[in-house]
Amino acid sequence: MALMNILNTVNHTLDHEMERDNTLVVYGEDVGYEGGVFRATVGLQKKYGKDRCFDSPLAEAGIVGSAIGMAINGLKPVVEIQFSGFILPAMNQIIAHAARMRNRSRGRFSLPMVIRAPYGGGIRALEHHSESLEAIFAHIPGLKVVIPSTPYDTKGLLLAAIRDPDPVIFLEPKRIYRAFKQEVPEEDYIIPIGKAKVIKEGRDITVVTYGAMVPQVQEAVKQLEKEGISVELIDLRTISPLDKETIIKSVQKTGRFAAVHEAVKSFSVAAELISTVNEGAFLYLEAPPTRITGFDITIPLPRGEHHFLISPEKIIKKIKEVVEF
Amino acid sequence: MALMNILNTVNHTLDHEMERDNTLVVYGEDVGYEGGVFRATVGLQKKYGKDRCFDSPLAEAGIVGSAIGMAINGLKPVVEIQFSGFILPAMNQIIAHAARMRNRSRGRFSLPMVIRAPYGGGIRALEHHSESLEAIFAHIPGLKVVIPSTPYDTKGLLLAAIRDPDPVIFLEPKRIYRAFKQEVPEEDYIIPIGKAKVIKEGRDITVVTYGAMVPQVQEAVKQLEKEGISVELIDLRTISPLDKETIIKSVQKTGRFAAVHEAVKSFSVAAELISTVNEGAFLYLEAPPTRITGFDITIPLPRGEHHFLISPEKIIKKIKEVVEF
Amino acid sequence: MLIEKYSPLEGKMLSIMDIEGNIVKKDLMPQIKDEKILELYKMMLLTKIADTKALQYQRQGRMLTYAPNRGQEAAQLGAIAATEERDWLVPAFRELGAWFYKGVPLEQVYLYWYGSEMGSKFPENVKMLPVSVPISSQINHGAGLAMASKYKGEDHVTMAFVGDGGTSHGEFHEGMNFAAVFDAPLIVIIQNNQYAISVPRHVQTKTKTLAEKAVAYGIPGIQVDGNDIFAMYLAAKDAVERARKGEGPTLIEAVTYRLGPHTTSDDPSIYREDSEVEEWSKKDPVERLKKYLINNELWSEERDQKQIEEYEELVNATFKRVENSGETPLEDIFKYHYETMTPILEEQLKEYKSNLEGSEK
Amino acid sequence: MLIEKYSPLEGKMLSIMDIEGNIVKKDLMPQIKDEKILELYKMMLLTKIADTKALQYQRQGRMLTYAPNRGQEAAQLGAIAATEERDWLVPAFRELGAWFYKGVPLEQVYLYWYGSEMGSKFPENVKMLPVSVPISSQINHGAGLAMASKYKGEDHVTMAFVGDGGTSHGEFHEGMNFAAVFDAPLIVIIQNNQYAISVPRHVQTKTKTLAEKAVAYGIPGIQVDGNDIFAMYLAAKDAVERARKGEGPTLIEAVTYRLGPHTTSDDPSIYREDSEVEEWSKKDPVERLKKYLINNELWSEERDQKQIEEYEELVNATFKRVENSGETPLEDIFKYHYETMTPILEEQLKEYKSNLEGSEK
Ligand SMILES: Cc1ncc(C[n+]2csc(CCOP(=O)(O)OP(=O)(O)O)c2C)c(N)n1
Ligand SMILES: Cc1ncc(C[n+]2csc(CCOP(=O)(O)OP(=O)(O)O)c2C)c(N)n1
Ligand SMILES: [Mg+2]
Ligand SMILES: [Mg+2]
Repeated sequence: MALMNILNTVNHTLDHEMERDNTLVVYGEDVGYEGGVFRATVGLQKKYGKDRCFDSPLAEAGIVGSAIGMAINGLKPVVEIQFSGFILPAMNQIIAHAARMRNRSRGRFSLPMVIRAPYGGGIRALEHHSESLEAIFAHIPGLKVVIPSTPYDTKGLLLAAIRDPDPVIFLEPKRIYRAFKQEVPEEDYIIPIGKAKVIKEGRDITVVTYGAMVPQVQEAVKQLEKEGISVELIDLRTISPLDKETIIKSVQKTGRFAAVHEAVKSFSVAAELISTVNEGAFLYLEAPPTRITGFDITIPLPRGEHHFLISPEKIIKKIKEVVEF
Repeated sequence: MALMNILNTVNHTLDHEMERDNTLVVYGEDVGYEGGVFRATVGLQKKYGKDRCFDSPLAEAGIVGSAIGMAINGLKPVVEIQFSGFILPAMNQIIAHAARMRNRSRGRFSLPMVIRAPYGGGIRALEHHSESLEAIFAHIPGLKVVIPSTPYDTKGLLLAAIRDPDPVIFLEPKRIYRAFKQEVPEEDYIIPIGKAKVIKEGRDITVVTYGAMVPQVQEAVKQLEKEGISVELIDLRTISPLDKETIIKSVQKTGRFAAVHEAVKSFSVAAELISTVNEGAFLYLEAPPTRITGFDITIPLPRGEHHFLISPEKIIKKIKEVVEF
Repeated sequence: MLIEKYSPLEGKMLSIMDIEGNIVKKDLMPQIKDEKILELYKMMLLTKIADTKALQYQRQGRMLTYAPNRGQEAAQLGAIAATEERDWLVPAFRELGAWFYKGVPLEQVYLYWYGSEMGSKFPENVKMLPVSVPISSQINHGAGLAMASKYKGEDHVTMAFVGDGGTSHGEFHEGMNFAAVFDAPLIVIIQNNQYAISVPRHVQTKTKTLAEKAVAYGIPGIQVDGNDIFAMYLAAKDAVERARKGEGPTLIEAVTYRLGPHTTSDDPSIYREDSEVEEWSKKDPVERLKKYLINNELWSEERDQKQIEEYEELVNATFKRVENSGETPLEDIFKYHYETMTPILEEQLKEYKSNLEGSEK
Repeated sequence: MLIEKYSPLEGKMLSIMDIEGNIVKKDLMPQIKDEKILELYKMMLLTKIADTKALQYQRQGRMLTYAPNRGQEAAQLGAIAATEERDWLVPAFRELGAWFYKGVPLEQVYLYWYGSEMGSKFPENVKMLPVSVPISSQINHGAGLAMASKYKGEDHVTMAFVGDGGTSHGEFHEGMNFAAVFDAPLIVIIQNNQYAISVPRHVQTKTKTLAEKAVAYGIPGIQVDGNDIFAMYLAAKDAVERARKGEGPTLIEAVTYRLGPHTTSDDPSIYREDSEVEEWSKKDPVERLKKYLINNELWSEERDQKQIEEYEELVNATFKRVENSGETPLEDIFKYHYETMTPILEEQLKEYKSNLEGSEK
């Protein structure tokens, strides 16, 4: 056991698995010699050599496309996209190929590969460094989309992603990369992809969130509990495939629902969650399910970002509206 | 007035506007000399010259990216992506730039440009020729997403898109490109972007659809009316920005709701519609709103495509379930 | 190395055999056993017949769609013949000859164009990726395959195909550069068949050749008469040897011509002159190799005729099987998205099945 | 044309002035009025000071982030000085000198790095696009701008910048090829500053130069000593003339060095040696031009000192204004997504405003 933040845990987990499995290769822009702009891969090139952890040319389609070729030819590539905004040039490889190779070849070629990318805002960054694009990937059949919210989960989910025979988009909540530490076991453990976690049981409302929003919501929930509102809080952990069962069961109990994420409101993960709740718990609903999300705008540059980001206060207010409906 | 199908109307409308506005340029792969693989631009090069209608190299980011530059420098490019599946290599240009140039430059640079692409299945095509990706574009602030369903609407909406000062993704329902003809006026008319059309008023359920699904749903509605079920049928026309008002007003009247589209079910346009209905008409809902959509799979190749496509029978069955709930 | 002597920047193009089947560059004639030449010729013939038939079937409304190879057989077979079974083939979508050489059964080829995913599930020993419809994206896969071979210490090479149009795409650039930077054992064959659908080669790019694009990656590039199977073989052999020795990738431009339409939905008469097609017909690679074989008494018109008949029967019989192979089973469209079907997919499949049963009652 | 005489394939690099400020290639020395040289020098100085100050502010926790230009001033100013006001500038993100030349106010530059969109709303007469963060995607915009100028029959050219790392990207390839195919009046300046963040130039690509990548587009490419403002000016002037005459695009590689970190979040000591930085410091383009000016009695140490002080004051005063300019107004984050705000955005803005009012009570 060691105390680690999410970023350390990414590094520890890659190290752990590279040690165990020499088909694992790690690469991307600045990933090798320097160890990544966030230092998520620091030390790996030194320990495992330039063949297993290396810098790539500046070309995201090249990174993802070559990983597809490697995965077919016996390796397990874990590639880094420096910021999730820069995944866009690789969309063709991800959507047209990574998501489809197994189906296209009727099961002959599977792609055990992971695309890691730090996502989300709140770090006062330049344009294209704060994107939350999870809804796009979740819409695409054949992909899995995983977002951890704690160091402990990061290890279990990243190991699951690496060992998954199918491609996983692993979005890391960079806003909380270093926000807090947790005991992370040295040993091997898996947190299954596709299962949400009930962080806290409650009676009055089900709140579903994930990633960097988890601590914000936890903060809000603490406050709400003080005011006598009992929240069932669920961390999705996996955006796709969605753990409908856990969500629906919860709403059948609480009768109320809110989804919280930083990404824009429309055509979003929250929209999917509300539809899922409608399909599975319509008769239990006592108030309109609500979305606590970003506005339908490009995330502002730092001097306006506070208008966009979701504070515990905003969450509290909206949740109260649902509970008091 | 002339009888035209959707494809003829695209051609006619481009011709109409090129005549009127000599800043309009039309290009893309095979768009110039040959007039496009669907012949949507046939005759335009001959009539307006190689400067105004031309073949581009095979490079989608180049097509969209150069259109952005042209739009900034005083032209109105209308570019064609041969099939919507091939828009993926241009995602970076569309999402990172086209959608953001106005906001990035605080209104200095606007992008009066249109990206046309035939979308959807049902034409027994090879892989990547049947994609429905509208939900992705609709999720991106700064874009408009328009899908016509009739020749008449095609002219009015395409003229609106071309004259819009902001970038419009114009998805053409290729399955019904030649399915039927309509009288299309010679004169100039606009159908406003952002307004849905109530095709038919009804009492029992609101059904929202768009594009190539419109005729399928109309077929279903005819049948349902015979059985005494009165459907209010809405053609979205614009996916984003969504005409919430029309939808909500309708559901407040009917109390029931179904969304029909060919794209996959999860994280989809239908999910957004259901959330919108929840937000605006929750207390009116008498049954769970339902999604009549594609499965969460890659659209199958032709020998399995019939499993995927949405038939009037499927629509009828699902609508009855909602009405009889 | 031969390749270094044929700089496209100096306007050189490799060719060995003239259109009459005469070996005009005797010193360059590669050492290929007569049996192998015959085998290659037969594959060209099979390719030609499978091609011609597919077009016919499509015209009869029996085949879904098809992208013909006529005229490009030597480019495909000459290149691939320089590889071994252990090597990877990364297709674009128009390399039927190469697929046959790799061992893809004709039945699967037809299944693919008939519209079935099963057409892309090749036998385990066929080291070939499925067709890549998004132009040029396969070059990055080729780079990755080759990088993995190198990583594993295997001497396997990867041969990837792309068209002239494909060279304009960003994915071509990124894949070439990746392969070059990592000295990956990748050979990229550009089938320059003069058109990308209707767009002629000179609209695609301003360069005199496509081979010279290799300069941008710091690797050798060579332009080859793509209708001359011996020249294609020689250049590819050289490139394969370089790759196996760890010297990195090579770019080969095969100058050839698509005698048929782009696909069955295309009407080439819109964008090209009959006279051009006629000119290129004279360079038909199948005819050319046949002449060589007959000149060298390795083959005869009678054997040719018999072989053609044999193949025609084979092709017809194969297509009949494909025509009768039924539709895609419902489960199949769900079950290959993930190793284990997700609960959501299971639910959707179940619901659909129960509806089907409902409607059958 | 000069450019044709300097083929990067023959290992040639254009340089005119040595590191002591002596004109060693007198025959090539471009005709630039002394006043213009002085003006350019002052801009280099302002660039250097604005740069150095920005780093300081950031270290003091007052500036958000910043991408320094130190060492690259000649590459930027030499190139842009060959253009006119009517020409377009397409930046990557590290061309401060060029932005100044185009007329971007320092205040806006600082606003941008301070984290405000207003930093990208340049005055109407400044024909420059906002910074393009997604590497190389701006080359396609440059192609489009240039194509439009040509379409309109204007003799305006477009100059676009990109980094060494950017040449690996697919968008670079597509943009270069578009410009070439359409003979668009585009000049692309590669600022080869030896690194893409931590990744050295030789890991980016196997070619000896970046200029030779022009071969892949059938256009001229030239490698230039990027720390020699006269060489940069000469090459750019040639390229601009070609473009204006309708002869199409040119690729210019400026061989230079980023003396500072990649951005303020970067620690270059991880990936490069001090000795390397020292070597390149000797080639400092600002020092070099200063020596030239002093050698030619156009400038003096005293004037230099005074100018520096003047600029330091200006820069400090400007930054103070930026620091005190307040936060982005709420409306602004909503109102620039479309010409007319959509009903959904209006609703969201209204709701947010009423919440704000609520919480203020
Ligand atoms: C990314 C992408 N854009 C567009 C298409 C549509 N398309 C299919 S084939 C083709 C032309 C390809 O030309 P070329 O590379 O020369 O290959 P050829 O067909 O001549 O063999 C095009 C544009 C596609 N398949 N992929
Ligand atoms: C498409 C894309 N991928 C990754 C990044 C992150 N990034 C910012 S600058 C940079 C390196 C750029 O190197 P170079 O082109 O040499 O320009 P320089 O910074 O040296 O001026 C990277 C990888 C980005 N901005 N855009
Ligand atoms: Mg071709
Ligand atoms: Mg650089």
